Formats: sequence, structure tokens, C-alpha cells
Amino acid sequence: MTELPRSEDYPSPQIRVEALEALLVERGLVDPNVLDGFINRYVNDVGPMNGAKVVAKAWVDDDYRKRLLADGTEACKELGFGGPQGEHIVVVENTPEMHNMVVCTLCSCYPWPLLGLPPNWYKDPAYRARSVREPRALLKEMGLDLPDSVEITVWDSSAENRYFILPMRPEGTEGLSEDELAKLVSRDAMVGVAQVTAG
Amino acid sequence: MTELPRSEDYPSPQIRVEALEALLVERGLVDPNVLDGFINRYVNDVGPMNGAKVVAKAWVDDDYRKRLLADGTEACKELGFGGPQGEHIVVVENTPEMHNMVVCTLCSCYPWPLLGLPPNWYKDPAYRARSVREPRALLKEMGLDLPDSVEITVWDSSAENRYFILPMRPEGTEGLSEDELAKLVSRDAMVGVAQVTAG
Amino acid sequence: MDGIHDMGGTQGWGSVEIDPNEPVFKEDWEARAFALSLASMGVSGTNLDAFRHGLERLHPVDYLSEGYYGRWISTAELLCVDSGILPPGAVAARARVMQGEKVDEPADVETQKPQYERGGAGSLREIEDTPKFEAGQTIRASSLRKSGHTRLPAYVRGRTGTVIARRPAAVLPDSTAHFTGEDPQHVYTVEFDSTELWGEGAEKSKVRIDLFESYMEAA
Amino acid sequence: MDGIHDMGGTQGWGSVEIDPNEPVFKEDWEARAFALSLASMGVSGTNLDAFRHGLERLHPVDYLSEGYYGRWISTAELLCVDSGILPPGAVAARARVMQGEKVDEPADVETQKPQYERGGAGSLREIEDTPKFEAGQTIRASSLRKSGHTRLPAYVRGRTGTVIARRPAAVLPDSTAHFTGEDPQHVYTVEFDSTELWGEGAEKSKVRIDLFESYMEAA
Repeated sequence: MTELPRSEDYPSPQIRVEALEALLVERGLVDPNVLDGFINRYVNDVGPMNGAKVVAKAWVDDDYRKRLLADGTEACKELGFGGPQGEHIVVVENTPEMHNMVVCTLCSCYPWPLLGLPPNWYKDPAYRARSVREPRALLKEMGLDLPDSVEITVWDSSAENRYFILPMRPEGTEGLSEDELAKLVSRDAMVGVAQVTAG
Repeated sequence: MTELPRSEDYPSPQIRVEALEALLVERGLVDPNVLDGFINRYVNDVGPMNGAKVVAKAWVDDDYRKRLLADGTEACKELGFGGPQGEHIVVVENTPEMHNMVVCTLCSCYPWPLLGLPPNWYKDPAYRARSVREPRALLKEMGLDLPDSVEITVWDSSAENRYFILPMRPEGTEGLSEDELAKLVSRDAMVGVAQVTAG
Repeated sequence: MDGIHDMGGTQGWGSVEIDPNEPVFKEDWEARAFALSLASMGVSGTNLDAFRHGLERLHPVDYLSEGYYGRWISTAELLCVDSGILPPGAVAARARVMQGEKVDEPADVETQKPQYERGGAGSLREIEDTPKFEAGQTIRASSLRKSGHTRLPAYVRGRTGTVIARRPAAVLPDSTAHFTGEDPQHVYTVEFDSTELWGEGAEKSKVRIDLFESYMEAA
Repeated sequence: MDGIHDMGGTQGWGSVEIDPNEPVFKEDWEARAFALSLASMGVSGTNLDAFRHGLERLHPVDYLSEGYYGRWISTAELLCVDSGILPPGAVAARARVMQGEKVDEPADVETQKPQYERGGAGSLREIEDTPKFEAGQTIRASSLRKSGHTRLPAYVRGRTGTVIARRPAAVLPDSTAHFTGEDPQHVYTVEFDSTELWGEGAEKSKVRIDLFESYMEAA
């Protein structure tokens, strides 16, 4: 099998990207427009705003919430969300007694159709390493100081199931519409390292 | 406990060495002459030539060989070799059927009184990692291609015992004196990644 | 393999910083690396599991220093060279040419894309095997160490947990990454208590992790 | 702790190069780092186990990138600051001053050298406890993971081996490194078969490793 030279002896990733693209385009193996399409999709069309719609709908529509918890993949499809890294979506609900959070210790698997591409903190060795060993200390450092009475469950995405957290609806949001609620829902709350606040 | 800044944000080790020495000398805590003495000892007085004397003597004096294998610490003291990283020396004999080699997977423990300070390959992550998992493949890459009939035992120096290999005496050295034999004995043979050849 | 990527429970990494204003891609090349990496699996005739294994095959120092998309672009190159789509050294040579150096670029080699039977798109499969485990059952994760790709992290190996759910069957990454077949298996979510994983002094919590059937034995 | 230092059996590191003409120290500063590191244990009132643990406490990227004596000088500083011999930041400030920058150097702090009872020089101790194990006995290495210092590497944890010899008793690094006492124990050399450690496909070989009595249980 191929072994690459060590990065210290190798051109920078930036220039290697250009070189690889040129080589594959010359050989007719990739189309730059298709690459543009991939990028455009994950910069503009797919991101935490998708997950936020799912959460807001589950908060206002208890039937939807039940469907979502019973079969996340299908319920997300109802809103048009599916595709790569969303083959099987499992939605887990946070409660006053149980806090859930998601990690991928082996790489950085993440529910792309609902949240887009993962942020740097999710890919950081410290997050990947510590979340399964000292989640409470880690969450506290990240700004979420949970009372001792709250149990913590950490979901390690080691296969093709993608976990998505349904955060608790904050108090004081009774009068808000689904759209207004969606605006409150942060990416970090849907990974389980934050809670949603009334804003 | 103290946490140091990451090395990318920190002055180079080279300048930190100077700074630390200056700070400790100013406070009267270390004497530069004592440091010079440490360095001089391990550059000039202690090194593989010590171990080579032990090996050569064991080759020509079978009583010494038996004492060496029975109590390495005492037998090395007979030749004047002892001190830090030599509190308890265990000597292991290579034979045509059994090859022994030494590693320290957790840091780089090494029998200083007999071999001096360890070479870079001994401290290399690849050596520390691979020696206990694929010693035969590793030795082959390092130039020692052992027949399948030879069993391999790897000694991981995880406590304060220090392992030292008594290599096989090569054929064709019957007429050599103890001093001449000592000149043939390489450091690498006494760690178990090489064999001694008649030169 | 027992590589640097298997980070669960490892220590010494310091703290995590959240940048709330982080863009999807910090630099343009990262976006290009992302798209090229997705494309590389198709053009090299490989798969997602081989891509993940490619990340693991990078030298640990490179893995840590190149950053996420740096790792991806190295792996995209690795898969293209593995399959003969590009000759070894082609990317470095072209990169040097692009930087104005006079460098000979290597000639193309014969392609050798992996040959193996795929049971469909994606990773999920329908299988008829009777599941060996059921929710509520106590199991022990295999303690076997493998040199190839696996999705059984070191931190659960040999540890005892409880099955909480069966998930859709999926191709076994250990086989698929090496193109020896798909070997689809049942997958289970298994719960481990933190004290079982990390000892009595550990924070009280649970880890739930997805395990392929062959990673598990009844306990 | 489960840190980057625990390298036995980890994969992806590539090959080993022997330089037959390597000097004892490649650069002068390495020699100075060596000597200062030896001295640092005495002046900080710590010990060899604390020094080894200091190496482990460095960030993994620093551990890998600083080189052997780079790690040593960082650890020497760590021990001096831990014990209050030097104030935090003193080394960096002085280094910058030496490079011509105008930097305020931090004021000295109160020393707080570790207080604990030593049973003698070095690590070997004579103890009267009856040894729990004897040569020929089958044992299992503890599977416990610890956050502090230990000399039980991950690759033997939970694995079954055979005692081949008892060695002189010695202070337990797990306690001594943290100054909670010496807790001297019997030490045994234990042989593990490569297939027990790495599976049936492994190279056939034996590993012999020294284990403290509390790392072992009868199997």
C-alpha cells in the first residue's frame, strides 16, 4: 500500500489540493463544477438551520415529536432532510434528568443532513478523547455546568447511525411560532454541548 | 499542577535550556561545574565500551559468564560498572535458538552504566511501538534477518530492572584476546538489534 | 489498527475552544479538499471505510499536525495512488511545478482499482441472519487487536456492557475497507458504565456506542 | 495515565533509522538539557517517577515534536514550577530577555516542595511482605485505567501471562510520582505470548515485562 512522505518533507496541503484537482481534471475524472456543487451545498444549503427546523417542529407538534423519536430518518425526510451521513438518524431527547451528547471518537462522524459539516471543536482531539471519559468536566469547560442530579449519556458514533439531540424547549417560549423557535436552536445544543435559551 | 504553554507558542528548547540554567544558578540551586561533570561522564566515561568489556570477559571466562547471568548487578560491579539506571541489572544470553532484545515502551529506560545514554533509534516511537508487536519485521528492517527457527523474546523495561543482552560470540574469534573481542562488540548487539560479527 | 485516531479516553489533550463565529471552511483550500475527498472515493473505486482507514494510515505526527482537511487531502491522494489512478509522487511533483520548480512528473501507471462485490449503495444492508443479541443482554466487547481497519475503539475492548437497541445491519468496515467483501452484520447500540470503562474513581456517566455483531460476545 | 507516551503496540509510526555515527548529544543544548534534568529532580525535591510523569503530562503534539531532550527540558521546568522553586512563566520570560526582548520577569513565589517519607535512596527497597506470586504462576494484568502515573502499559492490561521471575521490591511509581508515599512492592517479570496480546495473526514471539504486584491478579 501507498505510504505518503511525511508532511514536513511534503508541499503544503493547500498546494497539494490544487495539484490533485488539476491531475484529476486533466484525466477527465472529476468535473470542477461538480466540486463547486458539493461545496456550495454544504456552505449554503445544508447546516444547523435544518436541524433547528426539526427541533422547532418537534416542540410545537407532539405527534411529530413522537414520530421523530420513533424513526428519526423518516421524520427528518418529512422535512426534506436526508442524504450522505444521514442513512440512519437516531434522535435522542434531553430531559431535566438525562443529558445526552454526541461524539465520534474514531474520526468525526456527524449528522450532515441536519447539521452540515462539523465545527472544529467537534474534530478536536480533546473533544474526541475527553467526552467519553470526563463528559461533565468537559461540558463545564465548554460552558454547560450541569447539576449533579442530571445524568449524562455520551453517544459515540462508531458505525453508520447518526445521533441527533432534541434539546429541551426553554421556558418563556410559549408564545413563539415554529419559525421563531427554530432561530433559538443552536448547533451546539443539537450536539449536546449546550442548552437552548429563550434568547 | 503546572501546565506549560504549547511548544508552538513557546521559546525553543535550546533557549529555554539556557534560561533554566541561568535561573537555577542565580538562586544557588545548581553549580554549572556539576552539570559539566554529568555531561563529561556520559560523553567520555560511560558508554558501550563498558558493556563490551563485560561481554568480552564473559566470552573468555566461563565462571564470570555464570556469575553474570546469575547476578548481573554484582558481576558488572566487579568490572567497576554501576550507578544510576543500573540498580538491578539482569543479563540475558542470546543463543542460536533464542534471540532477546530490549525496549522501554513507556519512556526509554536503558542500562546507562553499561551502555551510556540511549541512541535515537531506541527512543524513536517506531522502535518503542513496534518492538513488542512485530519484533521480527522490525529487526529485519534494522538489518537483522533472523531465521524463522529462532524464537524472539522482547524485554520491556517497565520497572527499575535494566536488561542487558549477552550476544553470541561470533565464529572465527578463537584466537582473539579479551581486549580484541571487546572491540567487536557493538552497542546494538547489546540491546539485541544486531549480532556481533568477526569484523 | 491501533493508531493515533483511536482517541476515546486518551489523556493530555488540554481543553476545547468553541469559536461561535467559525465559518464552514476557514480557507478556500479546505473547501476544495472536502469536495475532492468526496470525489476521490468514486474515482478510485474505493469506499468510505477505505477513506476512514486512509486517515488512520497517515503518520501520527502528520495526523495531528495537518488538521482535519489536511488529513483529508492526504487521504484522497493515498486512495488515488493505491488504485493506480495517479502514479506515486504525481501530486508532489505537480505541486512543485505549480510553485515554479522544474520537476519531472511521473508517468501514469496501470490502474488497479479494487475488485469486490457491492451489495448496494451506502452502508446499510438487509440481511436474514438471526440476530445473536437482543436488547437487555449483557455482552463483552472483543479484546482482539487488529492491524487493519476496525470500528471497535480500544477503550471498550474487553469491557462489559448492555445491549440497548439493535440498529439496521450494515457492511462490516473491517472487511469493506480492505475490499475483501462486505460481510454485512447486525449492529447494536451497547451501553457501558463509566466505572466499567475507567474505574471506580471515574465521573459517573454512560457511554452508548454502536458495535458490529462480530465485535461482541455474550458475557 | 493513558497518554501518548504509552506506545507499546501502537501503529502507524513507520520505520526506524539507525545512524551508526550518532554522537551522544547532537547539539550542545541537549547535553545541557540532560544535566539540568538530572539536577531538577534534586532541587525540586521530587523524584524519578515524578519526572517520568512530567514527560507524560506534556501535550501529545509537544511530546512528539520536541524530541527527547526537548521533552526533558520542558519537564525539568515543570517540576521546578510545581515545587515553587521557580514562578510560572519564569523560564519563558528569561528566554525572551536573553533573546533581547524587554519582558518583565515574574517575582519568586513560595516554595512548596513535596513532603513525603522516603525509605532510602534509589527505587529498590527491602520489604517483608510475603510475595503473592511465584515463578510459573499464571496471572492476569489489571485492566484498570488510571488518570495518574502508572508503569502498567495499556498493551498488557487485562491480558494473561506467566510469572517467570521475582525481582527486587521497589517503590510503586503510581504512588511515588504523586508523593503520596512509596508503597514498595514486589516486582515480577511476566511473560506474555504475542498471540495473547495481538491475536492469532500476530508474529510469534514473547514479551517479558516487569509488573508491580498490585498490577497483577491470579488467573
